[in-house]
Amino acid sequence: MECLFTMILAKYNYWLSVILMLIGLYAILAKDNLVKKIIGLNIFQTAIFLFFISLGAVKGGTAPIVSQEMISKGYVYVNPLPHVLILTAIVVAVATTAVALSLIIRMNEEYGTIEESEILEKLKEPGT
Amino acid sequence: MKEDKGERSIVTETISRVMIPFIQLFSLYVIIHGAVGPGGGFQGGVVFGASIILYITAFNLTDGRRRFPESASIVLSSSGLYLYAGIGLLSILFSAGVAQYLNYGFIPLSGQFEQNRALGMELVEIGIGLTVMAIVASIFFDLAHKAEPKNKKEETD
Amino acid sequence: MRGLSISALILIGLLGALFIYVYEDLPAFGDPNAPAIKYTKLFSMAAHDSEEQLGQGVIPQELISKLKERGFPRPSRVESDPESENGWNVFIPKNEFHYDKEEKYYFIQKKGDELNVFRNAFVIRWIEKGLKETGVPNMVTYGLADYRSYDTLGETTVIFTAGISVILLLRRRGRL
Amino acid sequence: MLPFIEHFPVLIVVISLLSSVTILVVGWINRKASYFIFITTIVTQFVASIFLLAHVLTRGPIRYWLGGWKPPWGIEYVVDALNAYVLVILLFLAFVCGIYSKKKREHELPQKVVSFYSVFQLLITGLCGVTVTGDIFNMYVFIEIMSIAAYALIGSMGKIGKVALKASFTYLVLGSVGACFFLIGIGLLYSVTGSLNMHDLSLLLPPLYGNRVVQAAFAFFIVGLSIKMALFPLHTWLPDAHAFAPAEISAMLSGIIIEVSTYAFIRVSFSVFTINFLRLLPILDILCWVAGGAIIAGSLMAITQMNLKRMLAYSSVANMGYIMLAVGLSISVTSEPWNGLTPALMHILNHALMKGCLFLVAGAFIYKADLWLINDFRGLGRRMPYTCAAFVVAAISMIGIPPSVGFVSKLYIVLAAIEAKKIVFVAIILLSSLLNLVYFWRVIETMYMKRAEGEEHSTSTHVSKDEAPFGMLAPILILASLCIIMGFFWLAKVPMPILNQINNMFGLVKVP
Repeated sequence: MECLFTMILAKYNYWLSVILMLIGLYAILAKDNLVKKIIGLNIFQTAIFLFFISLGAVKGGTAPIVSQEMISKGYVYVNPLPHVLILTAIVVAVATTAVALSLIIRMNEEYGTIEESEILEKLKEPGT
Repeated sequence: MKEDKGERSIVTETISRVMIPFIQLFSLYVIIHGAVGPGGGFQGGVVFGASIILYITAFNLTDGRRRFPESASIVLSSSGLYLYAGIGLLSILFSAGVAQYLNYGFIPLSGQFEQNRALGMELVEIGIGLTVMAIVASIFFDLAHKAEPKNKKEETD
Repeated sequence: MRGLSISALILIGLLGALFIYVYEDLPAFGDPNAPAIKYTKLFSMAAHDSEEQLGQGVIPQELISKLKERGFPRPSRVESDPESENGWNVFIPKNEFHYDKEEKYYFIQKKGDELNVFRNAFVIRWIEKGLKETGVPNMVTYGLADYRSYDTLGETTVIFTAGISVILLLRRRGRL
Repeated sequence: MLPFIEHFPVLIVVISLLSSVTILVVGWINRKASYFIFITTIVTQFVASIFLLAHVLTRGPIRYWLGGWKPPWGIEYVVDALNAYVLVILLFLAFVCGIYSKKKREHELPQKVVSFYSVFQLLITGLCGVTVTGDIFNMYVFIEIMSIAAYALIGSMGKIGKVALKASFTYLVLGSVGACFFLIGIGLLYSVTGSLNMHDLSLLLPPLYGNRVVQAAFAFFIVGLSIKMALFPLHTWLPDAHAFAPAEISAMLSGIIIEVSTYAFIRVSFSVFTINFLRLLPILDILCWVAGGAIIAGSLMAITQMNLKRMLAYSSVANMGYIMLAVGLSISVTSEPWNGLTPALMHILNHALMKGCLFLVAGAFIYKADLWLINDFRGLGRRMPYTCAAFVVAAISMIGIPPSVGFVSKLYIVLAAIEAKKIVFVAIILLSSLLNLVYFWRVIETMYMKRAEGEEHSTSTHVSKDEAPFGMLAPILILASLCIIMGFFWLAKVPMPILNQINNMFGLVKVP
């Protein structure tokens, strides 16, 4: 049992991001409110970002800014590549959220609601 | 928008008036300082955009539009992208097709190759900052502008 | 609605099962020897002759042929790694513009009777030579704006696309 | 040092990007200029892509190191026969849709021309970027550019925007989840190899094929891209999105966007995970069965639709099934000329031509008379003779009557299935052709055999012609005639050197 516990603890970062990912995915699929869906999508994306960042972690690592002082003290740098990738991915997430919110605003104008079930009902009524 | 002008809060207006120049200065610092410390074009641009958003929330949309008109957002966002993509093209032009796209070292900004790279990166960061700042503000203007009348209609309903 | 949440739960269960399946082979958190930060193992070969050759700074023929078979670039020079015992850095010639030198590419380590051949992760060069090559001390900045600057151009385009998309969707007035 | 043509891959993307910015700035001053900038750029790109294809075929692939950094340290652009082929198809269809869109935009959305063309140009930027890149994270970034532009364009319609908004939102959520899966796949691969370059990954991966992380990464790539390309169980976003988008965007969506996702799938599974990995696990066999399901389900759903564009959208689901079936059969078929990826790539081009033509025709009906439902098409064959003739040509091509393009690709897929000893799929394709006949015949019958309501009893044979304007008719006729002409080209095996080169590249030829 103890063995299992330490085994899980060795990669706790991974479990945290997986749990967040699943929460986000559940919100995307099961929530009725469109804004909540987008919040779920954001949680999902953030979980992936955390996963990437934790890939780049090094035990005892310091911030990836070159300085002679740090090297002379014997520090190692964390991996800068995931940070670079995630800066890009964050922008993508922001852009997706912006477009999604503007679509929701348009839908609120057209249908008068942002609940998905009500929108589907309204779609069934007139001949589309 | 006219109703908004009636309910002005002196406290928020004054504080935001005081704060906004510092926020903008800080954002410029973040962009320029990106080379040697934490920071960079995107972060600085978002901070600058946030200062515009603060202005709109403290005052109102029409005042914000007056300070940051539509033409400004278009010119700034496009000039940022022109700067970035143009620097890439310049490296091809200055090296007469020898260097690849975005190879800043070949743009004669200073004497040294490495120095050119550093300066090219600085320009690119400024380009990112311009685009992000203008687009963040523009997105906020559009989202806020459409949301407001609808809320009023719902309230009257 | 209930059917939807049940199917969502099933899907999430499947995904969770996939993650549990993956768990075992994932590198541990903060491991300084993880493939992402240090090196990836390519193959291992018998130590007996090759070790002497490596000690003398000669590249063993077996190494060259095995690397060629896998499609990797040909090594040019070998020297013993100052930081670890029984470790050798193998260099390849580098033919980028302006940086016309050689590049640390493979790493060989003796373990028992075998020599393990690794390929260095590409971040190693970023960390070691970034300041010299780009003149900027912040690794994330030079990674973002120089080594992978094209991704950043894409990123700027993404946010620009979002801005114009919001204008297209929401703006009723104006000239755009 | 570098021949100038080696700059073309990046210039195609960057010119497109700069042009979309320019459209915005110039359109701010003069709205009409935006269209001309748009069409000029596309023509330039198209010409450049043809030069690129010729160069790649004669001189071999181009490897271009962006920023001067050699991979794996920097980003690399790789253009080989596969990229160049897809690039030419996509820019051609974009050009045709661009010509078509002029009249349509002026009619439907006059006040938003500038931002529409700007986003359209960004969509093309994204598509080109996905196509030419050789770096897996760069591919993700450009997939997102293309998707965000597509979400906005689907939702951009003014009048019928109601359904399109919902469809666009569904597409956005599912597409983002798909892209996120792609990102997880990249993360998992990066965690075990420490590399992002496709060529480099393909060299590093072989000893890790047994690694669970690599297998899971492949699963994430497959699922993520399947959502993007609307493979059967994950197609739910497609019908509404394709049906209620503006006509030229529907044509782009059906003809190109899902095809580029398919290209990404082929690139990831054959270039990053080589065929040695695909032979290890029964992935492609499963894919064949999924694709078979897609063909049947798509065709059956298409029969039940009353709305022409929805019917065509479901037909797209079935056609993605054809392409994926051909991809699934590719590793077990070696005898020429239907070996390897040939049928799949052939159908990518053919589907772009046929479905592009059909969607443009549907758009012309909507433009002229606001006709959406098939039952309203009575007497249309006389009112719009050329448009309806083009529809018939594309429809018989979809059904697969010789010598149209649809016939050739179906024939090749059937021959490949026979060689792979999977006779079930032959039956599925024949059944699906029959179903195609049913639902297209319904439309053709309504157009030609039934008279319009007003003239049911009138005896006069004279019907006033009300043809679509020339700017819309010309693209439709070009695509329709290409549906036949390309059929002859395929039968004469003119484009075969391109496809053979692709098969050689992936090792999909008979080992002597």
